[in-house]
Amino acid sequence: MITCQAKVILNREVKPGYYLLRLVSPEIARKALPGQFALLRCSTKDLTDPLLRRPLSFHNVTKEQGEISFLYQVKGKGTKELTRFVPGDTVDTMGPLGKGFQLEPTKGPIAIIAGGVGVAPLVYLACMAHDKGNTVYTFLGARSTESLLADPDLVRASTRFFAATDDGTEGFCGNIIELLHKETNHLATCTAAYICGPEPVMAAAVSLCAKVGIPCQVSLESTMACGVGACLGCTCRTTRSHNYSRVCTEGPVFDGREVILDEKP
Amino acid sequence: MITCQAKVILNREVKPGYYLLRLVSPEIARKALPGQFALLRCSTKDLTDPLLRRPLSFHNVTKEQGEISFLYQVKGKGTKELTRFVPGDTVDTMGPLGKGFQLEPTKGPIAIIAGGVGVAPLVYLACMAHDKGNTVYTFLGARSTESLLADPDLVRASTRFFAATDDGTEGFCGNIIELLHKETNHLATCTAAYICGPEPVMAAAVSLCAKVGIPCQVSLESTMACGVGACLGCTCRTTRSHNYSRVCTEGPVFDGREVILDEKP
Amino acid sequence: MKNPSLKVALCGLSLRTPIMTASGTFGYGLEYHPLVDFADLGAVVVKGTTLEPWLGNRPPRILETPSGMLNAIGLENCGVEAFIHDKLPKLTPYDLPIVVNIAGRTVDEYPQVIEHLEKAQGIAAYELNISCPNVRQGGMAFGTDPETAASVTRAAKAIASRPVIVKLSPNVTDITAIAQAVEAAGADAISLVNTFVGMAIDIHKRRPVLGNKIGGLSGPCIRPLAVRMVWQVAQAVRVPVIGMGGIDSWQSALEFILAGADAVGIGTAFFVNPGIARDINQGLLDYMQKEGIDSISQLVGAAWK
Amino acid sequence: MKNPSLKVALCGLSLRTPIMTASGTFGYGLEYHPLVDFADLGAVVVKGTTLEPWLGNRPPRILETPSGMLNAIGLENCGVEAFIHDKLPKLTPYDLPIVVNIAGRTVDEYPQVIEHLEKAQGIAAYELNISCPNVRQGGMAFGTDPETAASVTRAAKAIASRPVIVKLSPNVTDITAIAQAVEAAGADAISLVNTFVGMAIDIHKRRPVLGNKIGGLSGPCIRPLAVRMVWQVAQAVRVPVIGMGGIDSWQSALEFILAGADAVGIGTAFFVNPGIARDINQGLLDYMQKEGIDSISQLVGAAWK
Ligand SMILES: Cc1cc2nc3c(=O)[nH]c(=O)nc-3n(C[C@H](O)[C@H](O)[C@H](O)COP(=O)(O)OP(=O)(O)OC[C@H]3O[C@@H](n4cnc5c(N)ncnc54)[C@H](O)[C@@H]3O)c2cc1C
Ligand SMILES: Cc1cc2nc3c(=O)[nH]c(=O)nc-3n(C[C@H](O)[C@H](O)[C@H](O)COP(=O)(O)OP(=O)(O)OC[C@H]3O[C@@H](n4cnc5c(N)ncnc54)[C@H](O)[C@@H]3O)c2cc1C
Ligand SMILES: Cc1cc2nc3c(=O)[nH]c(=O)nc-3n(C[C@H](O)[C@H](O)[C@H](O)COP(=O)(O)O)c2cc1C
Ligand SMILES: Cc1cc2nc3c(=O)[nH]c(=O)nc-3n(C[C@H](O)[C@H](O)[C@H](O)COP(=O)(O)O)c2cc1C
Ligand code: FES
Ligand code: FES
Repeated sequence: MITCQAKVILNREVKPGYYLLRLVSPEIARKALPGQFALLRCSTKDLTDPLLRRPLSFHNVTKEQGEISFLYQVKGKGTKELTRFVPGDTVDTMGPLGKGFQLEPTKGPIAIIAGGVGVAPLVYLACMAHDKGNTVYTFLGARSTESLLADPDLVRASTRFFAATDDGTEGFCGNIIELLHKETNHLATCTAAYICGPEPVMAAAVSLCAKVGIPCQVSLESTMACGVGACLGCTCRTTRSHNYSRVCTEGPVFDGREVILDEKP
Repeated sequence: MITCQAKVILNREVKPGYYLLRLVSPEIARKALPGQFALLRCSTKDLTDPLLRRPLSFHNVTKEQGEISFLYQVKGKGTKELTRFVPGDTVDTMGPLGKGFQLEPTKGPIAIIAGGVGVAPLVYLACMAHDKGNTVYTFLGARSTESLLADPDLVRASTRFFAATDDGTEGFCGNIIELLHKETNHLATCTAAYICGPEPVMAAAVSLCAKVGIPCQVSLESTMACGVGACLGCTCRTTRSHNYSRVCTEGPVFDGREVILDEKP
Repeated sequence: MKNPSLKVALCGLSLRTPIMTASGTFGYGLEYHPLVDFADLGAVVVKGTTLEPWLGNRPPRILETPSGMLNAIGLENCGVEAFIHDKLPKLTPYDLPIVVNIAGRTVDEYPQVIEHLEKAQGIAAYELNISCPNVRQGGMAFGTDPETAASVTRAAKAIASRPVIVKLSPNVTDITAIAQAVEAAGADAISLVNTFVGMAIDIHKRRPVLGNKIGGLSGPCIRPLAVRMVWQVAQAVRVPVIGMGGIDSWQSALEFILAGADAVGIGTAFFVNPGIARDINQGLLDYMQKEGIDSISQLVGAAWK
Repeated sequence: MKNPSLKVALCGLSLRTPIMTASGTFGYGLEYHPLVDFADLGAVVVKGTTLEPWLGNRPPRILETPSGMLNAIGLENCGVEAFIHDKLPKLTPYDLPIVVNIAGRTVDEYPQVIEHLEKAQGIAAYELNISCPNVRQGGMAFGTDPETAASVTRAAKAIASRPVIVKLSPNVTDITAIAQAVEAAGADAISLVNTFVGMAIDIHKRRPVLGNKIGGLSGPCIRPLAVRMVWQVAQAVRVPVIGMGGIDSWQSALEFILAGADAVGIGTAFFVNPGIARDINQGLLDYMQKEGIDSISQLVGAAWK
């Protein structure tokens, strides 16, 4: 875990409202694992609004070039400010943080299940699994083709790539859960599923995994301040213990059977 | 007086730490007079730091093109944020505000006396006086040639142009007051002097004008909130009345004989 | 759905929108006139007015702070007589309720100012500023003790023919106690908050920045503190509450309304965005349209449940 | 000039720099360890510790606000025994004074926690948190009444062999009265400020954002308020004062020192810049060098004159 002034290589809108940010930080790149995240300062040095750093998952990492990339959705003032950085600027970056995904030691098929920008942390994981020799089934959902984040690296890493859009403008017409129901036969062959997306999507995907009897891991979100387990601000409930768990250190990736998710959309 | 989203044409560092900003605002350009100012919002829309708008004097105005320009020194967080705007962006601009310089109706010679970035409001004035047919003697001081803001328009408008630098790297070696003392003969022929710069410089220049017996006008600075006379935050003392005067509405230009300046550097 | 309504009835005043100006930030109304369309305002609250003219504090009087500002104007104003003759007549021609903010050095000065104002036409209500941190005598001291706050209120009510709004200081341990005391003393409405006492030190000169040393903090930085106080006071009193402190968007105006404010005051935000009242009205109407709400009053205190 | 010194003596502790951590923002010290060099700290103040383990409040617990944040952690902690056995031994090997922040639901719980801590090695001082706004019983209530504040202090002093620092709540009308009461009750030092009570409302859900509804406001937004309180308290008591609230640069640390703080606490700023302590030390040293000041203690209260 370090903090550094990471040079911007690229900060480009890949789909309306979604940006790809690539930074140089050899030290973070060397250590970053899929599912871990970084905290980025979105304001310039002396400004106090937005105050807190924003958490973004590693979207992809190239250790050789020492580059880390993030895929982010413009949501509020932090991510909006982030879009203002241009190549040559530096972003104050802290990481790698948190506990990432655990890849199964076997080479069995795995499922990648992503809703919206939830795909961000799963691309790095899919690439790693693919390199390791796993069969990768990817299920990606979005509102519409305009917001379907079918990253080329992800498509390449996927043995089979299933897309769903609510409006049917690309792939299966329906939401990702409907798509999963349709493809249960593929899901059921997997040794594990890796899930990230809006809470209701994750809740439904976790149930489905339980039904078909495969273990799953989910990446949670929570408002964060310190990112290192010091402030106890980011806690969530799990079934693991009576106490709260810190998303920043016990997570952000949790065992799907342990988390307590909000099922309301 | 209006507020508008003024498109940036140019925002360039002209000398280290000094920027020239050119905006499109036909409506402000039409009404802006020399010595008046605008309030610029330096942060992007939803950010609250820096919170208040920053006052900048009109540096030059081209009514035909509908352009207004500002010459600003990077001082703190507001002006630092301002440097981040690039052509195509818009700056939330409010103006024209305040009471500007009064040009004498005669065509006699006038003196322009500027220390550092104090030259900003005087360029527009010098151009206007030159166009009207006045003889313009300009006295411009700075630390060094690196920060001497000898704007081409100002040089062009000046019948005689006297520069002084503390380190002697350009023009007279010494401060602007020493230069003025050396050139009292020119000063004494003027029908009026227009002064802007650090308070001690203005104080000394005002004394000198009194000594040679010519009227003078000075442009004051003050921290501002509303810029329209509503908050009473920007007040200064004058000899005109027992009450405080508002720099934003009774000023920023005051008669040199009326202002009470701080003579300590 | 038919058009939602922003109309608010407030202690006898009818406001076309819950957006009011906060005293001291909008001068006597006309300074901002070319930039602010009065049709966007529910009422204008003018600068604090005193019996005699006050000179105000020596500069510097204001300073920017993180997401806020300190001010120590010191209630510079021309006094009630000059207000009635020079300022008021310029504002009365507009179709806009005028609230006069009143300050004094002693309890007696408040009814004395009102005595003068009672003779004038075109005033909708009085607002007692018992909470200004920038004057040595009186000012905030009245607003930090329930007893004194109540006696100022009683003295004003005894003479006022118009509604009396009492403006509370947030610099207290228990703001509900003060609110209940002024309500019991007859206040027709309560406005809160005035500024929080703060200061800044110039590290080069090694002395306070402001001429008055201390000043009042306003702006978005204080919003969470103001929302909490409005939330508590609105649940503790029956009279209407005017909420303010750091409102700078329709979202933040709505926060105060949901916390229990019947109307809201805008101060510092005018300095940043003179078009703020229009923006808030538009934002509230869009929200109500989308959420199927007819009248803004349905949202008052809606977060209590 | 010889090298200026940042050394500070504070109620029996010797600190190599006036920069301390603010309780609750720095965990038990080791969370930040790879990022923060302990040599840059004068002392570490650990998370609030209670007699029994506390579960804390339900999420959401934090929220960003303009130039600040609200928190309602609710003093989640493992309890004093687990602290002594699991947390403390990991921190004591470092050459760094450890201050244990203590909270309780009743006056009696404070000396009970201390009783446990007295058996442990390697603690430099206690800090009584009588000012936490996020717990229903006790907490802030102790800090808003001079009498109760004094009795908590007396109860702690009666049993503590180590210096007792009392941490004040800023949510009061007159903070000097509380400060003087705890000083008279034997406090060895006073720290201030804890967070200001605030809240925010979710305009879509129409209910408070935080699980606990109200929370404590910290960060740069509160700095002008905290500086004012340190300024007043430091002039009203003789014991040393630890100032905090929104410090995020050497300039703002210096503001508190000039206002009368002998040492300063850094909280929220660690979240933004974990290297803040180093940056402040460097900035203070450069300033002192430039201004010809040998010892930081010469600057304490230098703005009073
Ligand atoms: C471990 C982790 C990894 C994440 N990875 C990604 C990613 O790879 N790509 C991506 O687009 N998003 C990711 N997010 C979400 C991202 O952090 C938020 O969208 C972002 O912080 C919003 O900031 P904002 O200033 O734009 O919005 P704000 O104006 O702050 O608020 C917009 C919304 O975002 C929520 N939010 C605000 N601050 C935070 C915060 N600090 N943490 C979480 N939620 C917050 C608010 O509750 C609000 O609903 C991740 C979150 C976490 C916790
Ligand atoms: C009528 C008027 C016209 C001006 N014209 C010019 C100009 O043409 N070019 C130029 O370079 N500068 C001009 N100034 C000064 C300019 O406004 C300040 O330098 C600028 O506001 C500093 O903002 P900042 O955020 O960079 O610095 P800050 O971080 O805010 O502070 C740096 C310094 O600037 C002072 N300052 C901060 N805010 C204000 C404020 N709102 N008004 C005045 N001073 C402030 C502070 O006291 C401090 O000493 C003018 C000022 C006034 C009042
Ligand atoms: C420059 C300035 C002057 C003020 N003058 C007065 C005043 O005369 N009377 C008064 O009751 N409040 C006065 N206030 C307080 C405001 O009316 C308002 O209560 C406070 O600023 C909080 O609102 P805001 O954050 O929207 O500014 C003043 C505030 C400012 C910033
Ligand atoms: C997340 C968080 C947790 C806190 N927990 C405690 C605590 O346990 N005990 C305590 O005395 N103060 C606690 N505080 C208050 C801080 O110690 C400090 O007084 C306050 O945050 C102001 O300083 P700052 O603006 O530098 O953060 C906490 C503050 C924050 C932000
Ligand atoms: S963000 Fe501080 S503990 Fe997780
Ligand atoms: S800035 Fe408000 S009166 Fe001048």
